[in-house]
Amino acid sequence: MEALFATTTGILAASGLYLALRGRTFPVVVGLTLLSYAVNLFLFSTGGLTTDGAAVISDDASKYADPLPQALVLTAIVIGFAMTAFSVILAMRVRGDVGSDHVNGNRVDEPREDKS
Amino acid sequence: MQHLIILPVLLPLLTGVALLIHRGGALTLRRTANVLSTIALVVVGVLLVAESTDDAIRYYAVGDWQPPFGIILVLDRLSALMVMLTSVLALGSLLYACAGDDEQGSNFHGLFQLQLMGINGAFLTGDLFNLFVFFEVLLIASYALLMHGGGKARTHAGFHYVALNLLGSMLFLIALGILYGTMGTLNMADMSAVVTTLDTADLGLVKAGALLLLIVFGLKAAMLPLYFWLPRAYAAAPAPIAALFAIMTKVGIYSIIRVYTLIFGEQAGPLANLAQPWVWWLGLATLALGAIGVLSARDMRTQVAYLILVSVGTLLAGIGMHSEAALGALLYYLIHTTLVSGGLFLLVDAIAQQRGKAGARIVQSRTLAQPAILGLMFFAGAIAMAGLPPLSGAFGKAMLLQSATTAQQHWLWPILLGSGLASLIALSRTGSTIFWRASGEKTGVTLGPLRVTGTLMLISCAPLMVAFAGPITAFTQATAAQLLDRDAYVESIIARGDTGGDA
Amino acid sequence: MSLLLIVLLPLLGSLLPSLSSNQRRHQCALLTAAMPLIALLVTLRETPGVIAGEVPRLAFSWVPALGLDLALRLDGLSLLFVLLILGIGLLIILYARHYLSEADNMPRFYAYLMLFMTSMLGIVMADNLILLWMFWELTSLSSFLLIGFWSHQSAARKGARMALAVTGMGGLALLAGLILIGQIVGTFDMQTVLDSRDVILADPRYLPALLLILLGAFTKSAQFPFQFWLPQAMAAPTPVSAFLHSATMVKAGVFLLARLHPALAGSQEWLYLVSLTGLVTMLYGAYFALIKLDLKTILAYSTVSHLGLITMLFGLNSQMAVVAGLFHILNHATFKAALFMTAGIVDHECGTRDIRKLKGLWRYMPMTTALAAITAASMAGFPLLNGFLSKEMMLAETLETPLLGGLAWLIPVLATIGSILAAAYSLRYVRNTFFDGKPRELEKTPHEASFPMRLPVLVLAIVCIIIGLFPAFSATGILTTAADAALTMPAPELHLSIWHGFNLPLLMSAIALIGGFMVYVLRQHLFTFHRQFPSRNSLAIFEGAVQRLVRFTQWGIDTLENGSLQRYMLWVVISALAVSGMSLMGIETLKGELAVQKADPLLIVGAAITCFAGLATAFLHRRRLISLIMLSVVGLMASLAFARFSAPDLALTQLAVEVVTVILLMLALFFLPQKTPKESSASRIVRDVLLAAGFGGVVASLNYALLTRPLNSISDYFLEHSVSGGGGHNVVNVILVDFRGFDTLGEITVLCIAGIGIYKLLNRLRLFMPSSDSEGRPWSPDRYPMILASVSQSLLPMALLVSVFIFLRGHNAPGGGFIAGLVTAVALILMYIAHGVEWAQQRLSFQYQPIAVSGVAIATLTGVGSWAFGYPFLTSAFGHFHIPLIGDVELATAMLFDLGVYLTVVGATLMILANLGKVTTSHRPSKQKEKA
Amino acid sequence: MIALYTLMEGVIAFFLIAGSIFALIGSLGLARMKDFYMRLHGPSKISTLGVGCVLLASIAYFSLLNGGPSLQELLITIFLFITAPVSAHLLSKSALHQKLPRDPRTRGNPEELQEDDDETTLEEAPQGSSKLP
Amino acid sequence: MLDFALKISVALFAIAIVLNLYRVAVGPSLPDRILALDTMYVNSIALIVLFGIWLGHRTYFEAALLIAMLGFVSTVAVCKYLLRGDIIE
Repeated sequence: MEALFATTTGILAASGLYLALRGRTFPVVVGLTLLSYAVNLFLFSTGGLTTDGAAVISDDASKYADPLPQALVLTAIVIGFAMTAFSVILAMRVRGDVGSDHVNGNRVDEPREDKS
Repeated sequence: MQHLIILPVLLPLLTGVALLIHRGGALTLRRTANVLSTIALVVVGVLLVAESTDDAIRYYAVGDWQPPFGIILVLDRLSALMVMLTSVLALGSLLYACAGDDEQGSNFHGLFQLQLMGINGAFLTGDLFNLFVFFEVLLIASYALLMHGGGKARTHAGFHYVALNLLGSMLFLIALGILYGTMGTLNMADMSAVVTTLDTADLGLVKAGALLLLIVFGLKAAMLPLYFWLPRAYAAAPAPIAALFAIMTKVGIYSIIRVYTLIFGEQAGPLANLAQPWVWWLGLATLALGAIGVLSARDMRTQVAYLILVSVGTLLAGIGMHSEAALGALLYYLIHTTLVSGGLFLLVDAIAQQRGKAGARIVQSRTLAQPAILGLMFFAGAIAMAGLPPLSGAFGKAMLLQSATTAQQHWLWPILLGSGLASLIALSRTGSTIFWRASGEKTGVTLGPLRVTGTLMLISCAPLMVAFAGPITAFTQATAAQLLDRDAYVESIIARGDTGGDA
Repeated sequence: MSLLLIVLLPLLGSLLPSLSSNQRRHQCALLTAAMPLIALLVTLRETPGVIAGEVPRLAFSWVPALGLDLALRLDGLSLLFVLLILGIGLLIILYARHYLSEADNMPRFYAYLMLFMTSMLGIVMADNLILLWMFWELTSLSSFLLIGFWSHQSAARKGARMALAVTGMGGLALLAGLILIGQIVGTFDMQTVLDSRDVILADPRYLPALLLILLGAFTKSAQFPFQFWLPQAMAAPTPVSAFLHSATMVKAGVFLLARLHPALAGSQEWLYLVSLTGLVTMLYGAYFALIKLDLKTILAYSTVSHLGLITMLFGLNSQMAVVAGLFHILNHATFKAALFMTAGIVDHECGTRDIRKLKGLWRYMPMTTALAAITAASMAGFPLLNGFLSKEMMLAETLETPLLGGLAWLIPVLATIGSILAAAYSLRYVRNTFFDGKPRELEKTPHEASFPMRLPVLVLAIVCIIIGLFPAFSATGILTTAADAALTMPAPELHLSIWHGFNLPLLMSAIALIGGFMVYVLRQHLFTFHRQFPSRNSLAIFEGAVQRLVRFTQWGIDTLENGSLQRYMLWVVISALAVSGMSLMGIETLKGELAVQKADPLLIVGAAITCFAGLATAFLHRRRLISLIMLSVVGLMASLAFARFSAPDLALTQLAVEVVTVILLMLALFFLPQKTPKESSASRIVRDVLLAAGFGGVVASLNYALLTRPLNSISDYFLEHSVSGGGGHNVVNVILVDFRGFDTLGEITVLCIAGIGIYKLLNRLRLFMPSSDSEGRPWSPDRYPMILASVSQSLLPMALLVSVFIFLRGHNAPGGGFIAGLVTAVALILMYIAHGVEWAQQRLSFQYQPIAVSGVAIATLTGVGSWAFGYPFLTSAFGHFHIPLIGDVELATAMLFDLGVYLTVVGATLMILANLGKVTTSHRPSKQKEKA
Repeated sequence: MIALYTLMEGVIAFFLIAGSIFALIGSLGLARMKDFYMRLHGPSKISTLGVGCVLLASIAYFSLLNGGPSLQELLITIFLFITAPVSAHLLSKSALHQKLPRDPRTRGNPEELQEDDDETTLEEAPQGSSKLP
Repeated sequence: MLDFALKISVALFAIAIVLNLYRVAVGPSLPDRILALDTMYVNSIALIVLFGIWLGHRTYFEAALLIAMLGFVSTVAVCKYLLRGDIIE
């Protein structure tokens, strides 16, 4: 199960990164969002995977999932949302100001492969 | 006053909130409120520094949850120093902004205060995840402020800045996950205690986390392969904001110093000082590249941005030298470079306003309206940044040069002195072009009193730091000693922290 | 104390001129002259004592960490220089008063001049190596200002920059050298350094230190091969040249040699480096002085030559040579300053300095001619003048040097040649300018300069004669004391006199004079010989070099920072991969000792779906909407995973955030291209895929390694104290609002700022508004589908009820302010979707920013409230109440805090989405225009 | 008493099985049907029914075997049954708006699709290339 | 008996979700994908409920509730996007 979970996280991270390396604003934003999903899963799993732990404190409950990573991930999710929101609006702004949605402000009508 | 430690976070937060609740409102009112609050912040900073001088390390347990369980704010010499530095820089740039830059867009003053809150929080917190949170606060605020006034260049540079920092935040979270997953704690002092008792099987993981953190901080501090966001963003930002950003790279520097002296310091066994070699070489490279950039700059803003890069390289190299003397020297240099480069950003903007359409570009243009005062300030700022006597830059560099061991001298001396020479040549070219090659009648624009005050306040720190070099260096040396004595730090936080207090 | 006065008075003097205006020039000059005058008097008061052998000193500790003290001394050496600087300085002030034209800003000039004088005095009186270095660099800076004083001339600007670059470089080298010396000796205190010669010479760091220091000295005093900046500095006003190049700036280099002579001299390295450099420079300068055509340039090269002479003397490891060197410093200062001033007068009265145009000026300015003749004769080493004495001493010394061993005879020969050339160019200077026919094509008819302008020259000429006639009486005392300071052992017995009887030096002087005459007569052959060399303008060369350097750096920076975000990200990713991969290699087994739990089929299916959706998001990214849908599948799966691994709060949050994100992205997508054009090259795609795969691999292996390792963390504490300390059964929520409430405070601040920042971004945003969807179909006519409108309206109360429910339950069951806020926000957004902005605006007629901000305010004030009870920020207090149907509810300060969270979330989310909606709506009418 | 429990268990189990089968059929229809208009039927009707059954089962389970009744399941059910038709309606609207091709066997011939019945065929997805706005 | 039934239905729902995913992936048209996504939401609700029955407590029902609500909202949003392009107007 751990291997399965780890693989999933890895694949999500990889896809997110691939998108983040694209040349247009929108895919970059989507990719960073995807990456943040992956990272959240990662961070969550650092407390270990508890399959049937109780969510709330109760006397009959035997084992609990590590609550601290959950709290951290919650914070991370919210911050990630704020950042995504800002960056996507910024992407609109780029389109509005620069006239193209290329991350480097290249014009649309000249699709050039910028060297890197 | 037990709550003093948290004031640098709460004061700006409350002021910012108060300023943001209503979008409209009288401008003068907002300005006065903002300035007053910033002045109060300066006072708090001074008090904190005064309090920290007795070498006791105090902490403030937020929510009365004792470390390592709750979040704590730690006051030692370094954090106090950084907080005060921030407030002074902020005051200068704020005064400048109040001359009109704040009207370019909405909500300037509130965001400004929240930016300060983020920076101060990052300096004060003793909890690694909380550091992440405050990083995000200061980042999002900086995004918003960078966009202040809008414009094509800003939008463009802004997207790069945002995207890169988002990636950085992801890496930060991964590193946090690794460190928590291996050490099971988030309090830095506690980590520093836990790291000594690590199981050898986990060492590799912890190392990965630690080095990832280095990447993150390096990105913030603009270390060599990660600095790319800096020149454009700083050159594009509105002058007061760019001036305030002078502290942003220092946040990265601060974090590197804190984490790699406290958590992965001498005591860390196999992980001891694992970052310093990297920082040393990358710092030297950054220094060299910054010098090249200064020579290559086509306009003044970019030039100052690269000067900041030079100072970052110097600081990183100083960290890499990893000795008490070097640490003390680089702290002195840090104060100097933050304030003066901030002042230069303001000055350059003021000059650009008086040069008609030439703006900040380093080309022949019309005569300035106030050549005397601007020239004087530019001369002083340039000397200080190039590291020539009799101003503060020279002292910092000389101390760094002295503190280098023989092995380090071979690398540090030529590069540091060479970068100084490069800055000297570049700045003399800029100066003679702007003040001497000017021709044609003057533009009507002149510098308002607020702008003069703000700029002068920051630039004049260079001579002041020379006049009071004795006490300041004494303080920084003591700070360095305190930093390297991590046992005292851990003692004063964990020893009392064993019993978790209830609310 | 008086020492401090000597340094500080001129500094004060640099401020005074700015008080007076450019109009009242007399007052300005007087104000300026006052300070150095007082300083001179102070010095003279000290003089007897110093000559008697005592060394007044004072020291304040300044920067212990740097080893820098504010320490001054006034020994013989300093005294000699102080007198020169102040004396000649005063004459210069007088001279400049009448030299400068109305156009020149006199206060500024005097301010610079005084600043320079201060730094010069600082150098010669510094009693601490670092202090000396500070004043050293200060001379470079102030001379930069002086040379560039006529900033409208390109030559002045370039000359100033060049001088600054060269001397600045030397200064930096000097710093390194001095620090080395300081580290060898262990202190920067001058006296200690001077006394510890043996330690220094024995140390392996001696040679590098020596080289660095000599680099500093040679650049400053224009020694070969750094001589090129000095002639270019002639672009400065003549008073500046007269001051800088006779008594001060260039003398700083030789002063340093004299000052450190006790500490550094005596080694073979010193002998060869210094004396040979000096010799070469002497010949080089003399030769070009004979060739050049501009009066000031001639004098400049002669200065270079004489400095070479002095340097050579300091290089020869002999006591007497040092004395001779000091003596020549004194003499050279006097006659060279005078000569420069005569050149200035000629320039001032004739409007040109071109020696080809100037002839027979004696008719017009006999007085000046006489003075020029005397001083030039002194420069040529004519008997009965001071130049003669020191030159003869020099020749005498060259005869005794062991230098070059068997070829030692070469030295005196070369020295004699140097003197021959000196005599020749002196003769040329005088004859071609003042005699030899009538002047041609002068702008104005020259006439005698005003008396105050000639006065300084007169004074100096008299000094030349006095020293020349009565050396023993006038110079011995000061020279001996100076030599004492510059030598380790007391100076040798010194009898200066005109007549030592017939001896070899006398013969050599005679040869020099006669030979000089011959060379002058035959100079045309020399010129023809010289013409076959291409003429090089060092200024152009230097500028060109700098230009090339700048262009090169620009090329480098532009290629490195090509403005491509992909490359920047690439670097970040690569570095991250490098460090983490490197560390992972250090681990022998990835798997920890924890037993692996077995995966049930449901999980496998879930994982498969997630991976598939993730990959699909990446590979369908060119069709953006589809990629978006895939993203939401991933989000859904992630939240299911959280639910599966017993983290209900996360499941809820993830779900809500995911939906809001998707809506937001769709809103934005409407204004962006619907498709990504295919523009990445195959190679680029391969590269990125590989990178991404590597990154994923690293993340996966890290994750696996962590999952299979045991962890004892601090969170047991939270489980224990959640109910007792935090008063809530939902540990996660208690952590959020209580244990780590500070994080949450920061988090909602971030959210709030994001909302405000987005508001800033949207303001005055010009949007591309498509009038048809990506297939070119016009949009469907009905804006608000009726069924949707009615149903959603009926759903609203239910949704709000749910959110309240979740909010109240939050502390003890999954839920809490954040999720509740998102639910409310989504429900309201549904209203916007179904009914449009106008409708919603009418019913929800409140601003969102205040809501969001007040949320943060409430949260903060809740925290501050606990101060009232003497607790730290955010300390919570609580009590339990039972509410039917909802259950046991905890009313606590934490609840208030959670309310703040709730408000912030609602406010910020709506601020983002609704503002975006408003923007689009406001743009609708202008759509046709934008299409056109 | 035991009997009641076993009986209830049986009922719950029945609901569960039935529900899941319904849902499966619905999704099967979604996957297998020829054109959008046919596919729409499966999920919008049958899947909802299936989930409804499961919710009934859970209501029964929790109210009888495990503590008192609660309002979540009820809310969920209400939500589902209100929203499913709406989303189906909107989907079909958008489908008609996009003039999705329809299989000849699909009954009814709405005017939205009449004019260009023959242009688009099943093969090409309505996500062709187009100029950027 | 109950456990057995639970297992069966979980399996069936899992298959159903896989089928939905297939439709999401292949399309062909956007409405198809959206419809499939919507169905996926619905089925996952059922899954969560089953999970709750299996665990024997209601902790996760809020999640199901939210899926029901938010799934609907997002479906509506996408449809609005297809119809009008501008979701909030």
